[in-house]
Amino acid sequence: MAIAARPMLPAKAHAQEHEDPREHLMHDPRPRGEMNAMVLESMHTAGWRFYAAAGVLTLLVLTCFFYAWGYMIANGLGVAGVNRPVFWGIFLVNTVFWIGISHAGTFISAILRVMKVEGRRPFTRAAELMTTFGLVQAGASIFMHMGRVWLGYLLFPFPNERGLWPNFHSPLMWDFLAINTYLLCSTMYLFLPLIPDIAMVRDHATGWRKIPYRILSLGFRGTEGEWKNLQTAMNIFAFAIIPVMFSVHTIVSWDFAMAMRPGWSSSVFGPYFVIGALHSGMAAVAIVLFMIRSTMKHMKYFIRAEHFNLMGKLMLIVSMAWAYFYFNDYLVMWYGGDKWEKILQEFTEKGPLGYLWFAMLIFNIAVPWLILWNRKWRSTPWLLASVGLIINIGMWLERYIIIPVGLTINRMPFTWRLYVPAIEVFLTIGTISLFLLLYMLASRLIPIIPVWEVQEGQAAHMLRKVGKAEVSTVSEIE
Amino acid sequence: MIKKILEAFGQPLGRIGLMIAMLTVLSAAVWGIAQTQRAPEQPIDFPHRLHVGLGIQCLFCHPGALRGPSPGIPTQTKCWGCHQQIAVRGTELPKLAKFVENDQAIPWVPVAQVPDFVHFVHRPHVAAGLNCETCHGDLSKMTVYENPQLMNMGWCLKCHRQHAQDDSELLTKLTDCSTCHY
Amino acid sequence: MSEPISRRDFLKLASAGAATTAVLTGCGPASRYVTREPYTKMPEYTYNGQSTFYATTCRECSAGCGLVVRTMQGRAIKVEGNKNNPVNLGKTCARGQVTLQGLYNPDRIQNPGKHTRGANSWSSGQGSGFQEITWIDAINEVSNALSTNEPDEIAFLLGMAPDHLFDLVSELTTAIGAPAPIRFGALGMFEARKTLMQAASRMFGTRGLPSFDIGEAGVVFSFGANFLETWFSPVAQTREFAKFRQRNPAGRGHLVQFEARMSQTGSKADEWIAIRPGSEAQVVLAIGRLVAESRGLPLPPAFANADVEAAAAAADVPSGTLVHLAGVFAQAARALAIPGGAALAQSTGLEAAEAVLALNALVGNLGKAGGVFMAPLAPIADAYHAPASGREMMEFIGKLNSGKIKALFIHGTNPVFELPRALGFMEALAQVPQVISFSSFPDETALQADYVFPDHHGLESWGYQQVATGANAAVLSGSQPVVAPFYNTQSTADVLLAAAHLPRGRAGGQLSQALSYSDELAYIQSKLGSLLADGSGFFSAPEIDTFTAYFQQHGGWWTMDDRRVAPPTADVLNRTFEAAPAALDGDGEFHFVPFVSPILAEAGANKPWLQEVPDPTTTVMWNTWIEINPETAERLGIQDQDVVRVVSPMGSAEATVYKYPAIRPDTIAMPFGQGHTVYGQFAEKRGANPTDLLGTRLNAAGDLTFGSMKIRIEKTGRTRELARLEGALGVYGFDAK
Amino acid sequence: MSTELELPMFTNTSEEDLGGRWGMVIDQDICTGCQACVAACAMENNIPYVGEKDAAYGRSLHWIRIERFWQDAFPEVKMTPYQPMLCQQCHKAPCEPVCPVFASVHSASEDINLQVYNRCVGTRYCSNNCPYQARTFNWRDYTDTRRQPELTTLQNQLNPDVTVRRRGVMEKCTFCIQRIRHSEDAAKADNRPVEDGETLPACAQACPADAIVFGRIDDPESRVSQAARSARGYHQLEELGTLPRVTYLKGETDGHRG
Repeated sequence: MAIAARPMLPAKAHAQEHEDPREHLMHDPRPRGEMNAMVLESMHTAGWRFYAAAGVLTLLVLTCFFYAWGYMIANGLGVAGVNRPVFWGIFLVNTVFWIGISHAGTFISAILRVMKVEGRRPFTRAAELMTTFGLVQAGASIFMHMGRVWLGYLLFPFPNERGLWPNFHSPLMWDFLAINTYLLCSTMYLFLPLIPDIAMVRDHATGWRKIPYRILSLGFRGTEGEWKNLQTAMNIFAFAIIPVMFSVHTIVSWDFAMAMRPGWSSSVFGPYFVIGALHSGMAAVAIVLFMIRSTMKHMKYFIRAEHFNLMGKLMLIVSMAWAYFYFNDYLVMWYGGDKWEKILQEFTEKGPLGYLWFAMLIFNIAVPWLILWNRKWRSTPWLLASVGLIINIGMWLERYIIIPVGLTINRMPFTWRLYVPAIEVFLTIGTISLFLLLYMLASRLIPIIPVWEVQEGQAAHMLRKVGKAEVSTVSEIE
Repeated sequence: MIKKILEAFGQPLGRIGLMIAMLTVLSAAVWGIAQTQRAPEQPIDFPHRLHVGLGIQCLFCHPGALRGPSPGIPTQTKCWGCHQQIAVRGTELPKLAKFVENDQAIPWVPVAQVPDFVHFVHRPHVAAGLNCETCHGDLSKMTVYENPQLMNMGWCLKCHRQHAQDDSELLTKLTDCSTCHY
Repeated sequence: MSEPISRRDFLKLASAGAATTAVLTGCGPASRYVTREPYTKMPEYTYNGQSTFYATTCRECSAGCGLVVRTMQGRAIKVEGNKNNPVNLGKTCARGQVTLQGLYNPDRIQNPGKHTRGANSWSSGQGSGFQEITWIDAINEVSNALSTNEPDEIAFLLGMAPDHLFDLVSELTTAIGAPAPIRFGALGMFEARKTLMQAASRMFGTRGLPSFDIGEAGVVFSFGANFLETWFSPVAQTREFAKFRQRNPAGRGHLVQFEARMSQTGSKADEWIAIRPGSEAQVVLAIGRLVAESRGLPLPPAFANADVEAAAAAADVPSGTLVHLAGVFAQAARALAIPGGAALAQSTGLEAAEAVLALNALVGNLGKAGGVFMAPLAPIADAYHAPASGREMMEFIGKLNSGKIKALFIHGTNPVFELPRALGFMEALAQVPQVISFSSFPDETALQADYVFPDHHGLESWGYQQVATGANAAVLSGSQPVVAPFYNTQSTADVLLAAAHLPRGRAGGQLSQALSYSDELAYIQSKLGSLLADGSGFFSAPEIDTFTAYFQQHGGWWTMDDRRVAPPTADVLNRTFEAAPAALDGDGEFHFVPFVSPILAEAGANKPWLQEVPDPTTTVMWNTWIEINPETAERLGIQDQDVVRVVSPMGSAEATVYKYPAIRPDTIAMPFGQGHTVYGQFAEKRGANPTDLLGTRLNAAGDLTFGSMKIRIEKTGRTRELARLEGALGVYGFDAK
Repeated sequence: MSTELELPMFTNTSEEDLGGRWGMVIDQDICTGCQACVAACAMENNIPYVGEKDAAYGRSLHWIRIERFWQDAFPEVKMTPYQPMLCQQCHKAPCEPVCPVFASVHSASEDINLQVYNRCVGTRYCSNNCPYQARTFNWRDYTDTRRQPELTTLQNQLNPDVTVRRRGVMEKCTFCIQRIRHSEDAAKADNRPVEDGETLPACAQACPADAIVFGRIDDPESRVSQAARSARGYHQLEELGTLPRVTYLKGETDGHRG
């Protein structure tokens, strides 16, 4: 491959392409102590910028999340933009969006772990954190959406004197259970690989700070037995969580696919939503990696161009898969020629909100395809991050088009009306800020880099000479 | 500082403190619920015991129970109908007299009250041969009325299910949401 | 939740305890803390939780529909139709349904008081223009006004309905020799009722209202008669229409509507003919001529002067259409033509009405099933007293201006709002030293009064109403209070009687003899007395008390037999008309068609639910709109939601545009009913009033020609969203706002 | 839980219970769009008004609305027959299975769709799934006298037989179940069957044209059954197989010409 590439690109450019395997993190090992020190330092260095940002975010969370939500609960959903026929607004858009974001974490840490993609090692945790915090936002959005959130407990199956249970026929019920399951699993799956690192931190922590780490590390001392059990547990989870991940977003899609609405009841929605989720998830990971790398100490050592390259490839593939599913559904709709679906399509394209549709296609397909094909470009952190941002906006628009725009058209033309978001805007900002805030705090409370995994990888990797070229090889650790 | 606190919780004393705190919160909630179930204070502490003791039928003062949804709360005319014959003594009768001479309605507070989204009709229950005591307890032992039990949906359903026995059609009718909620 | 929660209880509610349970049980507010207040003295026939039903009469318009009101614990809960009343047979219209929001309206005037003209404040308080007074003083004031002024210095202005108050006041005025009371209502004005009556009397030589047997007709040609909306007796006519369509001996009825703007009635028509305003008379005559021809009859003098081509040109419809329509009319087994509202509100209105009656005579349906009759005269009525025409109102205004009137009593009508501003009624009021209003609501006319002595709401008061038309029987519809009066109001009849009985002054003496009735109820009984002998009613009674009891129980008294009379057919067709186009006012580009909002009518705007009931044709709620044909809007560059100003020589009005597909491109239409300057929080400063644009031209019968104005339209550059029930996206396409 | 089985749940229909119980027929040929039904419904069912702003934004709470469309352009313009649209009380109602908390359930005894206000948590899934868009949602506290003091007098007319809904609750036409219950109770009191026409929803009772007929559709002799057999009869969105209980009689826009 390297040989094939040589005549295509000038040597100079060629040299910058990290072709030299020595530049890979796996082949650029450092002593354990030093590496631990680096991670620890990255944890407890928080400059004024950090506090400023955290302060701003806290303010936003207090106003746009808690106050706005409280205001909405007190005054009813009238303060939001929902109306008839658009009974579902941006809240569910956000729900689907955040669940999408949360998918990347599991995908990267579980699937790539199972497939032994070595590149994943330094940023599995960064991704898993996204999963957990993303799901928190998704859950919050669902409850924001409810007209009487104070009765939300009725969604839980609990024995009562009325002998009433939740309706297990309702896709919303499945959704509710699925998200809870996923939140639980992903949190545990986030925690397991965290144990050795927590233990590491515990060993270096001083004073009262030691206590929480001591509790969390469950007395992990790093004996062989413990490692073995941990490995087994992680493998089991890695395999077990993959179906959960796929099922969750499929079930989310059923909220729409099971409904009796033009444009919604489509059999392809399940896989289409899963891919959509990965699409936005991957993009989000790219953004997060960039932010970590550019804001935290020593991260340039752990997160390198090679990783962005890897993410770039993934994003490109997913984008293509997404396009396939989208146009598949589109084609079926168009060919099926159902009266109402035709009208809906016409409305999404030519209606007053048509520009959203075009923007979505450009953001989700054109932009990634035009930029990510080039290794040099996709390996450039800021570029990849900005592509990620664009894709995320695009995917958010995609959900917006499915929900509020799709709901505008129903089988009773007399009721067709447009939807104008109101307080939803603030609440959206609120959820985003809450996500960022949680992430920032987490990045200072737990090692954002799974040190032991990196070290494990470095130990397992070595360069072997094959002819002239040095080839990277990795050996299983028993 | 924080360290101290965290350690304090480690101590048995701290643990106990934590327990106590939890208990207070819990009991506060329980007290709250109890509050809503206690009988509110009435404009007149009407001694049911006495009147039932005199052998006055429930339906004499609450005739609505025979005809429709609500049995009705007696108006001052009804009370005064008898009491103008009787000397105004004690602490409560003067209150009544006052209402009468000011020609005000007596602001009774209903106690055996279901929420507004429940539509309870007395007639069929009386027609089904239920006695007042079955639901309202033995009034000959109460002064101001208090509910003998929580009047919640489980309580209704229990009785309805018993009543229906194994008559499936009747059961569907009696456990149908629209029987009470509309 | 239904009853107000007292403060103490609210605090309880808010207490942590209740809150927790509310959350835990999902029980909303714990309603057990809501105190229910039973009657202090419960009538023996009422039980808690049991409804009592009272029969009475609807006062929302003068049709006199019978109501049965469901009450509970002394509160009126729901209005339903009186099954027995021949006018509406148990049915009601939207306005009737929402009567209760008038009864419970938060803006009712609650006490009698002295009011400084123009002050929009209706309860005492420093700086407020309203000084509450006792009813004793109020009665003294009335009595003074009656006795100190010369008889011809006293004037009464009453509402449109011929009710007991009208009869009482008539007796009063005759007793003191004052001019007879004048009745006015916007509905009468927009029906051009006088014109129809005059046409009938000139053609048939009989006084009274013609009634049209729509139900049995095979083909109905309606010239501007919006008989499904506000014309005469909408509920009865709607019932007739249903019969005409589906339960018709003559097969499914075929309705043809002639009007420039598709009304609700027009929307039900099988053929809607958009003739140009002002051409009605010509069109009728032309159709008459064509009918005569196609029936092979000798051309009667009535239609001799008709010129089909000219008519078609004037009406801007192909003459072929007229020929086709004439064919439909001629071949129909039972053809019926109805003259109404807009068609008569032209300088040629009287001719149009007469021509229509002649057309009926031509097809020989006078007095036949599915034809034209004279409406039965209501029991105890000496004759049908029509509400005042435009001319009579102008004369009245002249009298006010001349300062001859020293005391003016106004009840049940709101001329300041309803009459065209150009007539200057408001300015005329300023010339009257003492204006006493009996209005229950703070309307524009009450605003100009010195004294406001609020009458009971219709559902709180006694009375009867002579039914002018709508039923085949002769109907006297009875009213009784369904609830105890809510506020410190008094029945106007009682006030007048009490005032009459005060032994003071010259008038007082005569009055107390003339009006010897102890109170309103006694008066009503005395009037009912004459019916005791009459055996033709569906009930009779040996003596008056029983009779009155039945009267109240059944909500009135009516004959069992059909009392409609066939009009004389003699030489109806021998009168001649010259088919001249109507004279128009103003130099604007567009014809102006004001129409009464079918939902709000003249007095519905203060009821929130009527505001929220969508207009049948446009589905607009809560405001005024201006109807423009989409082509015209296109040409003028006017979009949906644009606020435009329509200008006539007399004034202007601003409202949001509604692109209405079913209106002539050379016509602008505007609903009447909104645009109140006062009249309570729900009506105040909402929308615009089309009567501000109207002129003072009268037709030969003395009715206002509100259809003759030509207006200009100007953009204001402002936009304002119109509350529509319809989603414009679905009804008018994706590019509609 | 054995009790679970006794709950009214969404169940697939076996063919024999397609007969239904209560039904309605609406004759579009004589409906004059006069809105009497709309007003009557609001007065009977304690439906609050929402004011101009919310009404303009499609939040009005009419349980029954009268639809109409336009055909062609001036001068051939025609209005399609008025079409009163209300909850069709489907036998296979799309709104029922999707409610996560059984707030939108099928009444096994009356065979109509119920909305149990106190159970509703306001997910608004039912209204999304209703092909007739017949459900309305309480976007605000439209009945709160603390927010709208003018309601304190107006609320004197509240019907005690109908729950007053608070914010966040879905609601819809109930076929005036309170009236059905009342007449059933009255009939039971002097033990006789409920007669045809004894129970009328507010809309049918008010309709001046008598275009709305209501009654038992499982009784072939009832007025509604006879009307439903008309040749002009059809169901809204019949193709969806929701088995609506409201039958419409086609309006004939073009009558016989001459």
